[in-house]
Amino acid sequence: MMDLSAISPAALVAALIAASTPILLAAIGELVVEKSGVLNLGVEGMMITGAIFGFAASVETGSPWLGLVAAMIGSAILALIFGVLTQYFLTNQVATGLALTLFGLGFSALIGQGYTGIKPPPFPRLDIAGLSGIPFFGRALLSHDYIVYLSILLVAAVWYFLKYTRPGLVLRAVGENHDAAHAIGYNVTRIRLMAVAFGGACAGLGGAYLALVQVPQWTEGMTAGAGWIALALVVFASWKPWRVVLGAYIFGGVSILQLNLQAVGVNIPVAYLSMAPYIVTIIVLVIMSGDRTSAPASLGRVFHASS
Amino acid sequence: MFRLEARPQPSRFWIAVTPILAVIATMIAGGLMFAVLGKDPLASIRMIFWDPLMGEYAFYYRGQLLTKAGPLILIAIGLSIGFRAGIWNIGAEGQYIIGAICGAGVALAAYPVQAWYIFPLMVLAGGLGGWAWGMIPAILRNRFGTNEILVSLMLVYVAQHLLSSMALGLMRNPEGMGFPGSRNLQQYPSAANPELIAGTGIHWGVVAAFLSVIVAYVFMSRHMTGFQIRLMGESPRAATFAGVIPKRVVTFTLGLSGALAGLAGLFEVSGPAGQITIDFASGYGFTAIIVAFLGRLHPIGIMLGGLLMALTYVGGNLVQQQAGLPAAAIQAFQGMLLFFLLAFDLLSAYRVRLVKREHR
Amino acid sequence: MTTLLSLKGLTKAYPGVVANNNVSFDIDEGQIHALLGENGAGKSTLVKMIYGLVRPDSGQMTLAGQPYQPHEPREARAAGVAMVFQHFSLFDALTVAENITLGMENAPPRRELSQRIRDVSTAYELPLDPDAIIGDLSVGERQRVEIIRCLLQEPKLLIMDEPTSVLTPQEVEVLFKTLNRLAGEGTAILYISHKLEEIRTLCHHATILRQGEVVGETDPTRSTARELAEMMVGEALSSPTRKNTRPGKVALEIRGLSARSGNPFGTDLDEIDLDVREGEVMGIGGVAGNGQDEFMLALSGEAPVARAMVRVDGVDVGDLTPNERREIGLLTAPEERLGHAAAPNMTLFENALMTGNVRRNLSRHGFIRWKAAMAFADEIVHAFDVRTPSVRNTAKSLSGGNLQKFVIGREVLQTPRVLVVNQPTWGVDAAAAAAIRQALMDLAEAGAAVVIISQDLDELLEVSDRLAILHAGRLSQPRATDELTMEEIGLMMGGMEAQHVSA
Amino acid sequence: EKLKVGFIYVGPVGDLGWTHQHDQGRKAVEKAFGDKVETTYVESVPEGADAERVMTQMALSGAKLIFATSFGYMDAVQNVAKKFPNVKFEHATGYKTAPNVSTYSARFYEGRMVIGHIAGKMTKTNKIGYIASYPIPEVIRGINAAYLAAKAVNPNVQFKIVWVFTWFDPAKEADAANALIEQGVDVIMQHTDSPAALTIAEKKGIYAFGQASDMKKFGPNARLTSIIDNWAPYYIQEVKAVMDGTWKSHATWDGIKQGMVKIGDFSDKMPADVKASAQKIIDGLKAGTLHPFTGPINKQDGSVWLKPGEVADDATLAGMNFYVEGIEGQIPK
Ligand SMILES: Nc1ncnc2c1ncn2[C@@H]1O[C@H](COP(=O)(O)OP(=O)(O)OP(=O)(O)O)[C@@H](O)[C@H]1O
Ligand SMILES: Nc1ncnc2c1ncn2[C@@H]1O[C@H](COP(=O)(O)OP(=O)(O)OP(=O)(O)O)[C@@H](O)[C@H]1O
Ligand SMILES: [Mg+2]
Ligand SMILES: [Mg+2]
Repeated sequence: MMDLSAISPAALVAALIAASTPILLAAIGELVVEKSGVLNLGVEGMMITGAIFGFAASVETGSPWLGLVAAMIGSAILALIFGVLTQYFLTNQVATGLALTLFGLGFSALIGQGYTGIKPPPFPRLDIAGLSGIPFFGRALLSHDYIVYLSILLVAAVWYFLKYTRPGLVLRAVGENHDAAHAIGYNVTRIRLMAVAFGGACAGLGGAYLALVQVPQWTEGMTAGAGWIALALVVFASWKPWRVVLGAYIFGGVSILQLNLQAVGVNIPVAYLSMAPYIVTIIVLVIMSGDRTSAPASLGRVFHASS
Repeated sequence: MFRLEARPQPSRFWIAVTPILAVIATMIAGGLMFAVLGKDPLASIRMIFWDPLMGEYAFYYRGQLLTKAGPLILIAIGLSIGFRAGIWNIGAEGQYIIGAICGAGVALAAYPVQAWYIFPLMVLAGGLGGWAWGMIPAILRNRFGTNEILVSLMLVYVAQHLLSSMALGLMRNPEGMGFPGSRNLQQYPSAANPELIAGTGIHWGVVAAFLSVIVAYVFMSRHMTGFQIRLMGESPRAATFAGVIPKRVVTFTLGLSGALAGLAGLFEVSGPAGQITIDFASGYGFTAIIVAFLGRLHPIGIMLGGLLMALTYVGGNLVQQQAGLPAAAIQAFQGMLLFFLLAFDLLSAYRVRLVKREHR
Repeated sequence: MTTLLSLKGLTKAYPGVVANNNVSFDIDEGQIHALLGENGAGKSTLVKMIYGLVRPDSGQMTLAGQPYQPHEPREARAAGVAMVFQHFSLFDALTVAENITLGMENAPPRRELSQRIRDVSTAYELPLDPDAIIGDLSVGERQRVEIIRCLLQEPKLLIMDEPTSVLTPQEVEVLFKTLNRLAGEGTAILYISHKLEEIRTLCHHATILRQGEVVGETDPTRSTARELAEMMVGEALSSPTRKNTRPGKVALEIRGLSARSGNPFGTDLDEIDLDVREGEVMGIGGVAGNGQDEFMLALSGEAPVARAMVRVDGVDVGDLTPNERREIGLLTAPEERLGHAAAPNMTLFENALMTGNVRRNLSRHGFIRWKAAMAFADEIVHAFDVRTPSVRNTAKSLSGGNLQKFVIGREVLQTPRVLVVNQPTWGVDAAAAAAIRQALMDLAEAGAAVVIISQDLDELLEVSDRLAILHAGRLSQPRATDELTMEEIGLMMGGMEAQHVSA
Repeated sequence: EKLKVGFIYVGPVGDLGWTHQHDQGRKAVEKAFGDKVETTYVESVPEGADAERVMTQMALSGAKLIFATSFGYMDAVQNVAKKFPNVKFEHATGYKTAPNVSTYSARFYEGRMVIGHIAGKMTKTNKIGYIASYPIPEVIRGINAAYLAAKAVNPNVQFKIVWVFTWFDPAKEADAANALIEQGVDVIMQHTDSPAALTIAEKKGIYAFGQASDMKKFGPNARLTSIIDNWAPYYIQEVKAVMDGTWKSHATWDGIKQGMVKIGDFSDKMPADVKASAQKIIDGLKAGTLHPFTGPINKQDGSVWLKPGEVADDATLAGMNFYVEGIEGQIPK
């Protein structure tokens, strides 16, 4: 009856990777935003907007790739509303982020009215000849679709960008001390706007993954809180790109494991286990909160260059 | 080109005028959106902003505005005090739920005893429950430096799961034919939070909300602790220098906002909502954050902001039913309202000057 | 000499003030040109315009004969203008090399840059490790970073906005050597400082600003410091004076004060002992970053220590809160005016309430007596000649000197038993500085124990009875000021064993 | 004069599930009566005070008939109904009636019997996955009915049940489907609202069913058939009754027979014999000769629930809170 060995580790890993991909994408984008010193709490709103833009565009054009592009552009534009408000109108970032989520949820539902009950064009799977046949690794790591690999590549790219490139250095500098960055001649506002747009595009991609690959369909409110988890992940990861991956997979893993245990027939207190991912997140936040060294020093502060 | 110049002091004139401008701008932008959706923009705007206040059935809607605004104001007042100190509790929704569960728990445990002290006990339990839920992020922040935004938020999900397990298990109405949900407290006189004056929509929660506005006003503007809280938000180091103990402020503000959210939950579950159900929480805790900012974190502003927000809900339902506007449009409309309010706020702290485009 | 930069009629207005009004003067190649003026005279605004950070409302500049109109610092740097800021523009969490790259136009690749940093820093005798994290560096080292960043670009014009306020005498000497060498190589230097003696030894030419206008040009080597100051202020100045009083009983006792710094880049305090008597002014010198901040925090109560480590009038106060200390009579005024000693966005009367509540009874049962707070603020403004339209103005709307007078006045008017001030005249112009020093001496005369922490040795020598030096978290034996020579102090500050020097 | 009819929904009309189907019913009313009716709706109305206000608003603006389509509106309906004795109220899935309040609900468990039968026949692995929302009688009844029907045709059948504690979270439903498939399940049933599980089944090449609406588009190969909430006939009937002045308070619990529960087209993937036997069950339910809960049936603990030939009474069904014998695992508390 209760046969834990019935859970295949490879399948579990494969499932948790897929399930974590939307939050991973959104979180890596938000990491860049926060590294530039901006706190955008509107991730949920941007994800859901990405979901509907991606869905609508791929339905209209028949191309899932165009859908992804549309999702990124749509969410980036939405993010720019936030960017313009916080950078030019100097609004409070917490409030503006929340407004963005509210607006994004409503706006996406409006656009999505004609798209319920439609199936999007299928997303091509990446089948590296024979590789998915390798024991364990084949199943766990090499049996995914393009976007899963893209998300990992994106993390690597962000890591490289922040650590080894000059624009990455400038971005970190802006997040570290915007007054100094301004004084030596960097356009803080413009750099932050670009970061915010990038964060929007990533969140949009995450939303599109949800709507086009993970549960290929559009339904109102389908992100169901994923954006908030992505935000938690960034802090959880202490603003380090690779730790975002770790965090996303831990979160995804706890959620997936809970469902798998049920499927195997283990008698678990389901109501309480549904809380587990959130409680685990809190615990890990506590453990990680000792490490504040990479928190951008200007995070969330309003910048106004008087000139 | 526009240029912003910081004012030496925020302008009182613009503080008063910007909300009005923002509402007008929202009406224009929202009207455009309604027009795109094929609805009559003027009629829609009138249904949202005018009919509930002055329309044919305003006698009913005015009371409903209070019912709707009550919990929003009560929660927002608590949140605003923390926000003033730079402490971001965005988990009021969770504290609201726990307050409701604790308050209803007292009532259900006492059922069917009829006694005057049951309702006061429930109020106590509700406040304590919310307080305790708010103390979790406070303690974690004080002990480990954990970010309270995220902890309080994660606790919302935990509370929601707790709520559904209560509705399905411990608190399920034994006479409810197996359906989820507790007994209806409105039908249990000792535990009910009824309308105090028929037709006005005023219940104890609304009374508490207005009381909280007055107390918060006096507290923040006249009391030393209120001053210290503001000081900490303005300048944490200056506050420590002035003798403010940041950990105490964290404990106080998170506890207070939790308690007020818990009270709001209690008043709601024993009054307008009536029972613990899976879907009891309908987002008051999140909307209250918006209300707090609409009101610029000032008690009087929050009262007005809460009423305005309530208006968009009540009017929003009206326009949905009568003009067939989708709920999503109302949500987007509310988002716009907040965008405009935040954006126009700039005018009170900065002077916008038109400068000639510079010649290269 | 040929003119390098020529300013003609530069004007820049901010709401309510004209920061620069029709400013014209020339800077020659190889010239060290001083820019003098009171706080708020418009010096920083002027150099920001030259560096492209602020755009003039009107006026023209020419650089090496060409019209010069930088729209952003990038253009200024490309044209050969470099600048070291009044408030450093460095990034604590980044390395020296990263900080330098950020300030360069065409930064070479990482490895090459590190080499060039090493080369230039040895050539100019400003040793620097390219891989060090800025946060770990002393203030002097940080300034080296700024200077090296400029030097790597081989500028034609180097602007320095109050560069020496945080340096040891030895560091100042090194800096001056560097600047003289640069000038010898033909670089023009525009130099802003409130330290008039320095100007006299360093600069070839001085332009004096008052309320945004050029009020005179002079050869500083031929004027006395007092003459320069009077040109700036436009009236005669008096030096602080004080009747000789005999110190009374010990008011502040510090015993074995050790404390870990709360700041990862800070300095731990190590076994500090000190007695300060009634009527005495105790000076504490030393280079910033040697534990001054930690010492202040331990005394103010922001970072409580063991109970017996600090004692006021025989009462142990080491573990008390700031307000409990205030009640007993231990008051402090931190170095940073905006954001520590005062809340920038709050009004002056709120700032008066901030520390004045306890001793001035500004609240009753926790409820604030706003009228009393206003009256207290008014009293400070009048007694200390704080120039502000009203006590309803926010703290940040005041000029540095005026706010500093307000902060010191706020503490002095609470009649403390012990007052500890950190950098009381940092970045404050001559007139205001004199007023502040006078107030502190008057306070001592009235029987309080006064501790002044400062990096300005002239100041310490002028006002303090005894002087001790804080180095690496340790405090030297205090010595009577009149026994000490500049030389000795300089060595103590530079880190020579305090005992060794005093022996 | 037009009859004004109000509908109040708990979710968005775009949810593709519960609310969507009620809105289909509303549209059918509009179509059936043309300009003799005017329907209005308000979506996403939280239970409690908001529901009460929206219904009052409908009554004030002249609605003569109001459909309240969520169980949680029960007390709000009672309150508003007292204030407006001349307005008729129809409350879905509740149990409190009044002179101007009727209740109506559907016997979805009849549909579950049909799909349980199909699943029992179609499974090769003998493992059937079930994605359940909340442990309430409605859901438990469905599990039991489906299990009994499957077991009847396939003694080796095993149900794997995953509770997701949500009516609607596509991502979570998809994850649950994946977890079940991993355990060798080759047919999935669901009692949650989104088509996520069906799309996963399609992707993984196993079978599933449409829920609430037909959902054929989401899994043309995976979908065997669907249980469709079909409120239209009932809504048309009640609107007509109000128009004719013949409306009376009643409690309705209709099933396949009355057409409130509909079974969608059978998929070509079903062999002819399965189609035939499934059709026989449908016919039996229509004729009233068949009841999903006909004894002998034991409870999970082995105690006797229904003696041979005994048919479950509606009261027990309405409050069902136990598994029948053979289902593994426990109902979460
Ligand atoms: N961004 C600004 N907005 C408004 N007013 C400003 C701004 N910057 C400077 N001012 C004002 O312009 C005047 C000149 O300021 P500036 O900083 O140039 O003086 P300064 O001579 O450098 O003084 P200090 O010796 O204190 O550094 C002051 O009155 C100041 O308050
Ligand atoms: N330094 C502090 N930091 C944070 N909270 C404080 C601090 N001091 C007091 N409080 C809070 O302020 C509230 C009132 O304290 P306070 O000492 O101002 O009032 P009080 O004792 O009534 O005043 P009084 O002594 O004038 O009668 C208490 O709830 C306390 O927790
Ligand atoms: Mg200056
Ligand atoms: Mg007291």
